Amino acid sequence: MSTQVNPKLNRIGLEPADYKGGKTTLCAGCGHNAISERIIDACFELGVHPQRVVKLSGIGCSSKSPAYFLNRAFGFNSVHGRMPSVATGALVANQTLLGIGVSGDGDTVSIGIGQFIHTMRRNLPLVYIIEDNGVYGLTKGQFSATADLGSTLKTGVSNDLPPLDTCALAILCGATFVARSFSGDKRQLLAVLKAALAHRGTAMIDVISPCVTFNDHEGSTKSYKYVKEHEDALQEVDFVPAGEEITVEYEPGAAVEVVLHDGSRLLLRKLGHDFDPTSKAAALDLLTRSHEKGEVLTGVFYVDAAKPDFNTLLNLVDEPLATLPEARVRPPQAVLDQIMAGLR
Amino acid sequence: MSTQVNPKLNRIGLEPADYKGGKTTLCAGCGHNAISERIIDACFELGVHPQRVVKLSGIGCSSKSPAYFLNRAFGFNSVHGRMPSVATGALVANQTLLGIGVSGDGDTVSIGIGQFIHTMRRNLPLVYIIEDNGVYGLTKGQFSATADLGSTLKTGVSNDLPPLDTCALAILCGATFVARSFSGDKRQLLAVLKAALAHRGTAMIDVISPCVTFNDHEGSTKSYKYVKEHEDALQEVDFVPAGEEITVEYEPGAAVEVVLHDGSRLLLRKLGHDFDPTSKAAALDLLTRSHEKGEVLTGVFYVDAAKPDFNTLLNLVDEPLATLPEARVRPPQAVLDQIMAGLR
Amino acid sequence: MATSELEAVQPSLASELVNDFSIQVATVNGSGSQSSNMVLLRSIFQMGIPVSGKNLFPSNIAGLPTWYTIRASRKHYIGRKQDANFLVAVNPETAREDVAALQPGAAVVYDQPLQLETLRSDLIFYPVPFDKLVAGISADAKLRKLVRTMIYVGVLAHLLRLDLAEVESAVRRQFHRKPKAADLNWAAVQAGLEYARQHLVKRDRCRLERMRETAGQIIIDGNSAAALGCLFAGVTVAAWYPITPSSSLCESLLDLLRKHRLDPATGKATFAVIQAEDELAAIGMVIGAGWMGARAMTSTSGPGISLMAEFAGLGYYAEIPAVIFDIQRVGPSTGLPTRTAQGDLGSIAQLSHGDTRHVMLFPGSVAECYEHAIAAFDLAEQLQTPVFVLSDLDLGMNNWMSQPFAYPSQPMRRGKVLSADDLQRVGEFARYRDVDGDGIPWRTLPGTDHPDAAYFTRGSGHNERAQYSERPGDYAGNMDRLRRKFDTARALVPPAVRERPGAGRVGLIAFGSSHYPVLEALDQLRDELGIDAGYLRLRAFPFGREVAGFIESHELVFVVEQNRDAQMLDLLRADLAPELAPRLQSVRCYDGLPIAARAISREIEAHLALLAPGIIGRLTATPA
Amino acid sequence: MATSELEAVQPSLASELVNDFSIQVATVNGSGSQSSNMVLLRSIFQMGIPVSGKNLFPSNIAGLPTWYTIRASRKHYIGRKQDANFLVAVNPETAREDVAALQPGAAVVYDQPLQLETLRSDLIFYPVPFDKLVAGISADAKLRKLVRTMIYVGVLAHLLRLDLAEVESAVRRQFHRKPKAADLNWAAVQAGLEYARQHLVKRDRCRLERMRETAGQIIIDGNSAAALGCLFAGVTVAAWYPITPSSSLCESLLDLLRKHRLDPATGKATFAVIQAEDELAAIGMVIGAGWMGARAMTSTSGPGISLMAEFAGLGYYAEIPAVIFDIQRVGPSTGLPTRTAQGDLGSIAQLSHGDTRHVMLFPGSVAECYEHAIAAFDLAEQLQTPVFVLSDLDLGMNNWMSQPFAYPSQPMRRGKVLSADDLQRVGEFARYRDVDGDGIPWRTLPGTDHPDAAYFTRGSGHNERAQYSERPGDYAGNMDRLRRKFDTARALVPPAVRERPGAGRVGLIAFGSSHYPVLEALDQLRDELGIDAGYLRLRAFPFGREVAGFIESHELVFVVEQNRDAQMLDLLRADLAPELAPRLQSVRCYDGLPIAARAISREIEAHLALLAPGIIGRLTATPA
Ligand SMILES: Cc1ncc(C[n+]2csc(CCOP(=O)(O)OP(=O)(O)O)c2C)c(N)n1
Ligand SMILES: Cc1ncc(C[n+]2csc(CCOP(=O)(O)OP(=O)(O)O)c2C)c(N)n1
Ligand code: SF4
Ligand code: SF4
Ligand SMILES: [Mg+2]
Ligand SMILES: [Mg+2]
Repeated sequence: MSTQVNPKLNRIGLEPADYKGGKTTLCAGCGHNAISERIIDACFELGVHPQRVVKLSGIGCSSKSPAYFLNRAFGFNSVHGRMPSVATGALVANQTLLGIGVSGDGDTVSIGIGQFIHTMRRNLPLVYIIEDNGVYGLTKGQFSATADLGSTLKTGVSNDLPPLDTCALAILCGATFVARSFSGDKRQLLAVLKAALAHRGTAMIDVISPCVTFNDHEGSTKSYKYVKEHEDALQEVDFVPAGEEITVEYEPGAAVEVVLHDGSRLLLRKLGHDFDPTSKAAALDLLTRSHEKGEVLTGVFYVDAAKPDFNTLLNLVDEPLATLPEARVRPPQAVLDQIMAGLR
Repeated sequence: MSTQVNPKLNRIGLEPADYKGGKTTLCAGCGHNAISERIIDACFELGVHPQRVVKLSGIGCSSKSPAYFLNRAFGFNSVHGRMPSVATGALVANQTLLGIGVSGDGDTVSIGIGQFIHTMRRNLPLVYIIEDNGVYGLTKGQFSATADLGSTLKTGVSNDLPPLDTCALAILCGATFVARSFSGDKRQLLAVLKAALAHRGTAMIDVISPCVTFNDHEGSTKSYKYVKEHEDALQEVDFVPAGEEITVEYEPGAAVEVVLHDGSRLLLRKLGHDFDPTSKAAALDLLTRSHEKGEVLTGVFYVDAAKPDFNTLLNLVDEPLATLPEARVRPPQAVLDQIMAGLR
Repeated sequence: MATSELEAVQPSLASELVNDFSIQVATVNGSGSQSSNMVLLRSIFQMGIPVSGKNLFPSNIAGLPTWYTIRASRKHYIGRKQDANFLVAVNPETAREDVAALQPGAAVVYDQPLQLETLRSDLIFYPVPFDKLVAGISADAKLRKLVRTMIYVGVLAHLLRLDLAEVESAVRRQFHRKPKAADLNWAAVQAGLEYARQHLVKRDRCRLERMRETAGQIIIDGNSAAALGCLFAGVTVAAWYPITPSSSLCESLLDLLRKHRLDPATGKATFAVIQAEDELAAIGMVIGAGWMGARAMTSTSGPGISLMAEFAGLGYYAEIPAVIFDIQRVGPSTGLPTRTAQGDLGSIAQLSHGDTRHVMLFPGSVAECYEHAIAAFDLAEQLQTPVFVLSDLDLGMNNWMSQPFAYPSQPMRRGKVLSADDLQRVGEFARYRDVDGDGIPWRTLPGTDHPDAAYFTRGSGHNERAQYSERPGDYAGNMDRLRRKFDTARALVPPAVRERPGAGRVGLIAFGSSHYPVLEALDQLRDELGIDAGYLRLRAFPFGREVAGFIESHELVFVVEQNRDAQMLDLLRADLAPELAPRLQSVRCYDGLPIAARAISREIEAHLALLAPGIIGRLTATPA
Repeated sequence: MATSELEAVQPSLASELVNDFSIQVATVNGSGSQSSNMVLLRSIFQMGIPVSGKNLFPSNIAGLPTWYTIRASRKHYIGRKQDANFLVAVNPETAREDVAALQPGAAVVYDQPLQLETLRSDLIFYPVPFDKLVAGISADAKLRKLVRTMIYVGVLAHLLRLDLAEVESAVRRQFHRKPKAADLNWAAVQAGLEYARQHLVKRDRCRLERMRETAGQIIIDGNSAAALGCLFAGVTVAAWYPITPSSSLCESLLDLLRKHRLDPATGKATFAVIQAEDELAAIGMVIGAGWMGARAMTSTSGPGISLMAEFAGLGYYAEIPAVIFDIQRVGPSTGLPTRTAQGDLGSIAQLSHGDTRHVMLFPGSVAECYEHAIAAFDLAEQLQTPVFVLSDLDLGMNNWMSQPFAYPSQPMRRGKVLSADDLQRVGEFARYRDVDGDGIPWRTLPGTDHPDAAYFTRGSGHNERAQYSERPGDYAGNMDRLRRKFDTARALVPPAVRERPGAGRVGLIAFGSSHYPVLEALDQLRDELGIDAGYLRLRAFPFGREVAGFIESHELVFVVEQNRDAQMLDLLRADLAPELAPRLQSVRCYDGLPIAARAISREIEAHLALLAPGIIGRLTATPA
């Protein structure tokens, strides 16, 4: 037997192919495909066990993407706008699994905003990714509620309602890890995803993900070109797995370090902005003001690694509820007898 | 014929009785009853024509209250959490009417948060009142999503999820008049209601309105006692109808004056806080911080009297769509002929 | 004034109503009369007399008219009785109307200042000075208000010959956590009793006498019973949104779980109960949990059912176990939230767009609320589909006598689940393949530690391997299998029960809370018309073969239900051989009150009267 | 290899298929072939030949297999034909499968490098070097890609004898806003044509020949037709949420309104179109607007219908006009979003909990999409209730020939609305009183300037004066009136149409997009089996009296529908005298493809084969 270490194997001995998904049916160049790739990279590099992952989604081009990564994970493509509730039931029923929820801006911000908000409030342990292109891709390009004021459709029609900011909403409502990234920014997105996977609680990542077919033209504020030109990265984001050394050197005060639940660390090196990612008020302020300036601010806006997640609040036993044996879920006859006696 | 002016008649010659509603079936002492009374007062004092008002609601004790004011207005007690959409359809169909929407914290913040948010975003011309008691009164006292962390039920059960702040949400999402008041604060509530009625756009007022039956005990943060003890009024609110003089004198800088759509003015005399009610960021900041301090901040948090309302965006004709005559809504035969010719 | 009226007022002892009458307490909600009524009910029950209690309350919290009806019936008739023999009129607002509604000869206990005695001369009036009597109980006005209604318990105890020891024990039981309150209430009962002894001359015909008919039995409401069922079914995830009349199901479940399902070693919970933000979220959570392999449930009423439509379709098509209790109230829309109906079965049978079919259970008693709850979890997992349990306000929120519930005799049936070992052994896994020919495929649970375990669940078209597919054949094949699965359900659901054999060609079909009134109506038909009708009680949809069998063996079958549109009859028509359809006749009641035996028998009688007498003879004769 | 095969490949001219064949274009969505197919369709249409086009596309945006079928039929058979006579195979991914599916003798135009000619010897192959041909058209690769599919138009033009003038005019019409694009596309057509002329020897049997059957007719899809109906119905508020296959209805409505409904004086809109955040909001807005007196509509598909359930019940019970288009697709759940079905009628008939009944219209052609849209607004206001128009993907998204639509002959019927003057005159107003005995009460509109005009609308129990009521009599009385109102609807909705008189005792009932295939199937039954069946086309629910009449006059009635569960048959069974039920037999098709005539006639034939020959004779004989 050879003891040679295959450089292509990760921490748990799997190769990249073990993380791949089905062949995408999305348009060539769609931002969503790039996000799937980053999810694959992040899971491979972190050595996440694909069978310990559940991937859930709603309906939309974005919501199809769970079929295009991690074939060995269980997937659930549910109904439009309701992924959060399905994820809640699933992850409460088996809290030992890692949940990745994928949604679109239509799926989350239009039809699904109610479930989104309540999931943030519960701080459900879930990586919640919005693949945000400002339109309903799958129904052929109508504006969604994240479309910016004045952004135009290919037909020239201009959006006259203000966008809803998912990050500000998530922070306001109780999510404990809130970030925005860009499908075209490989490095940042990968680091943010890794940190999100290590976080315990709701990690909400709004990823600007251009729709090449319906929203990548001049006049759109969600096109590759526009986002590249207007992206304002708040920080340089680095993720350092538990037990690993921090290799990059920072001047004191130049970076914020957040220790995550599993001991890994999130390093946020400041770029221009002086910003404290543990203050809700500061994050809301920053987001509101950057909006007014028309910038696409990316980075990690808020982290609270200490707040108990939903399953902790529920005081669940350690084992998955789903598969507790009968002896632990059906009280003995004596209990029934006693209850009956009390009703006589 | 006597020309004597009846002091009991208002601007349009109606007496208070013309504004009364049916007999309440709510509990004696319920905060919601006090709010109904203030709505009656405000409409009477402003000389609102009761037949020009439509009052809409969802389901709950709070949502019953439209039956208890303004009998001469058309009322619509719709389904749970969906008043906003019904109001949208109604007020778009007849924009000449004045819309008052009444909802509860369960109705708006639990089941109805999605419609709430999108209505704020549209800036629908509507006075949106949340009668907020932190519980579902009508279903016998379960926590709603505005219940504060650690607030307890009569049974002793404590709430372990953070509250959602309707005012912060409304501001974030696009409402143009956002205030919080207290059913026990007659003077402030009346002034805020009058200003809201004069505002054009969504005027969202969260009124803390204790539920005497299920949430008025020690340990509740929505009890009369708690709110009285913790209320922190941001300003003294005054409403000056169009054409009337401002009688109170303020030192320069001590008050903010906002001119509303119909020329009436909202006067906000500062109390302690130095605060600009035209800045979203400032309002969000103030709300977030006051929350952290456990105070019940009341007052007008945000006003934007200039932003176009939804009906303006829709570019509607002046007359109600609902009753446009056939000649204006059914194009002539020639139009059909021309279309048919194009399809040959 | 003629003698006939005198007769009515002073009935002969010969026509005494022993253990066979009903008392209606007309009061105001939020006034504390609930405790007094429970004491009355319990006292009768403890005297061994079959009894039932029904609360007719308004959809608000306090201050509106409420009626509580207690029926004692030596014949075990525990359905609603249309006319009260005894009125306790303590609500000034409705007192005059309440009195006007009585049949001649009925008795009225009332608050003296109301002067109801002036209203009619054909009733028996028992004035009681409530305020004066309660004044002696406590100096504290608040306390006086709380115990005021106990006065009538004492008055009735005297008039109806309640066993005082039972009354006291019922009072002490009611306030077992607050001995001081118990004392005060008992004092109020005694004050009423004393007053009655001294000032009231019994002139009514109602009397209670000890029996042995309730020994060993329990009193419980259907929602608590269903909650018990969930507990013993091993539920692990419950997600719900409050709504009348279903809230108490999940609320009592939460209480039970907190008491009986904390891990003894760690104090941690073997369950999660989530108050969702609405019904869409509640059912979504249940679907998520069921997919994960948990026994998951929700409970709601009509409006919630409507909101669950989209997810119900997903559950059906993606084949995910879920248990949904619908405690039916009067629709459409908000309807009458505190009134009872059986009005949701039609929409639930095909809840959601497209070709969906749902399994429904119809508990007919509190015991079945318990049993069907357990059965529902088994069925949901065996069939991998949402299972709806249709109770109603009458069953769910009222108190009913019952034999104690039996401990489950079978282990939990968790359906076709493949473990990692199974996968290793069978070598191949196709999530939606009909391996066994019963339409039920095998599934794996997320987290199963095998590289082939995972599959992709979706509400869109899929092939046997759970892969996305738009192929016509894949789609139609899958739909056909789902139909087969639904057919399989026929044999798995609780079969209809032949409650009465009958001795003629007239049959009666009913379900749910109509059961007890039907039993009484059958006696009326037999005693008054000489018709000994057979009676089949449906317990589930889809229908088992026994249903067609019953109809085949009767020429005329009345389908009794509590809705306007004959919803069950429509389901039967759609399911039966069309030749049988003409035999079915509809008997409906839909005014929000629990169906009464008299309404059933009267309508059947009216129907029979339309038939030629010859036919009736033939119908009632024993079949060859 | 036998001669029979040679025969197939070289058919005699005697068996030429003139104006009676179908072409299937197998391509990839997003590749621009839509324009090419429209040019083909239009060219045939302009040659006076009855033609239809059906697009079979996947539920994604670009890059997946798509099939477009064009059928020319001198006999006006414009339903789907099961087998293609002509395949245009330009999608490498499916080419082999597509070829395998052909019947012997069919022809294949294909991209030469695919080498399909090696696959079978019983087909006619026409290889075309697409890339080479398109290379000559433009130097710009992007442009070449855009016009590539026009090559096959040219090839077919030659092979099928398309009139070149018509082809050019169709090309120019297609690109009338971009003359340069038109030139380029026309060049591609010519390149294909030239190539075919020089290199392809015609061996197939298909040929087109000018007719005069389409003169004056139009081509339109059902959704655009319905949008036109809304426009001319005077719609003022539309609220919608995108969903396939319904989106194009509101999208084209918005276009029409922008063009034709801006006030000429002010440029302001006499309409509001709102893209709602979801379907719950969309229907809520419609209900709000309808309450206000506006003509309001929404449009959706299955999942949206499920989400509208709660509001649908409110609309029914509070009696609010609303028009809801359901462009049906394949369910349950997400199902097959781009495939067609008639699968929602069962759930819509009683959409929402409680006793609800909804009015449904079933347009059977694009002309009826237009007409029923207008009728729906009239009915909704006349009946004060939600009216559902059930179209489907086949009707809604495909292009159909039609006679031009007629301008409404009647003014808008706005139902029973009391103005301030009316109120003054009648003196009394009770919102829910059955003044006229037809179950339809009078209403006032918010804003009516009269002190008695206002009333309170609610989904909870109410009396005639719209006051809150829990009284059993008020509730039941109101429900009975609603039932009467529903009965009134029977006479107001579009009656069923006796499309074929028939000459025997076999009848056929169908509706919606099954209509054209049924016409063709009837011919097949007549020509092949000698059965001249009567045909009744349903256009609405509730059913008019004529439906029972039709069934009464036939002994065997086949109910044709595009769903698994025989949903229409169930509605008929529930509605008819039960004695008629045994006459109904179900013919269903539910694989997502538009129903084909052959599937209908074959199933009827199979059914008849089970009957004794004697019976068949009797059934097909003319009734006495
Ligand atoms: C209840 C319901 N309504 C509408 C639809 C149609 N629909 C499918 S995807 C989609 C929008 C998707 O937009 P988004 O979430 O932004 O995803 P994208 O395609 O842009 O990635 C809609 C409206 C549906 N499937 N279900
Ligand atoms: C769809 C639906 N779900 C649940 C209910 C039951 N329900 C009636 S009122 C209510 C909550 C009311 O709470 P809130 O809006 O805070 O009003 P309050 O009674 O406290 O004034 C609920 C859950 C309902 N009517 N409809
Ligand atoms: S339509 Fe847009 S969102 Fe959908 S797959 Fe194509 S590029 Fe992506
Ligand atoms: S229960 Fe509470 S909210 Fe309802 S009426 Fe009574 S006091 Fe008011
Ligand atoms: Mg999108
Ligand atoms: Mg509340």
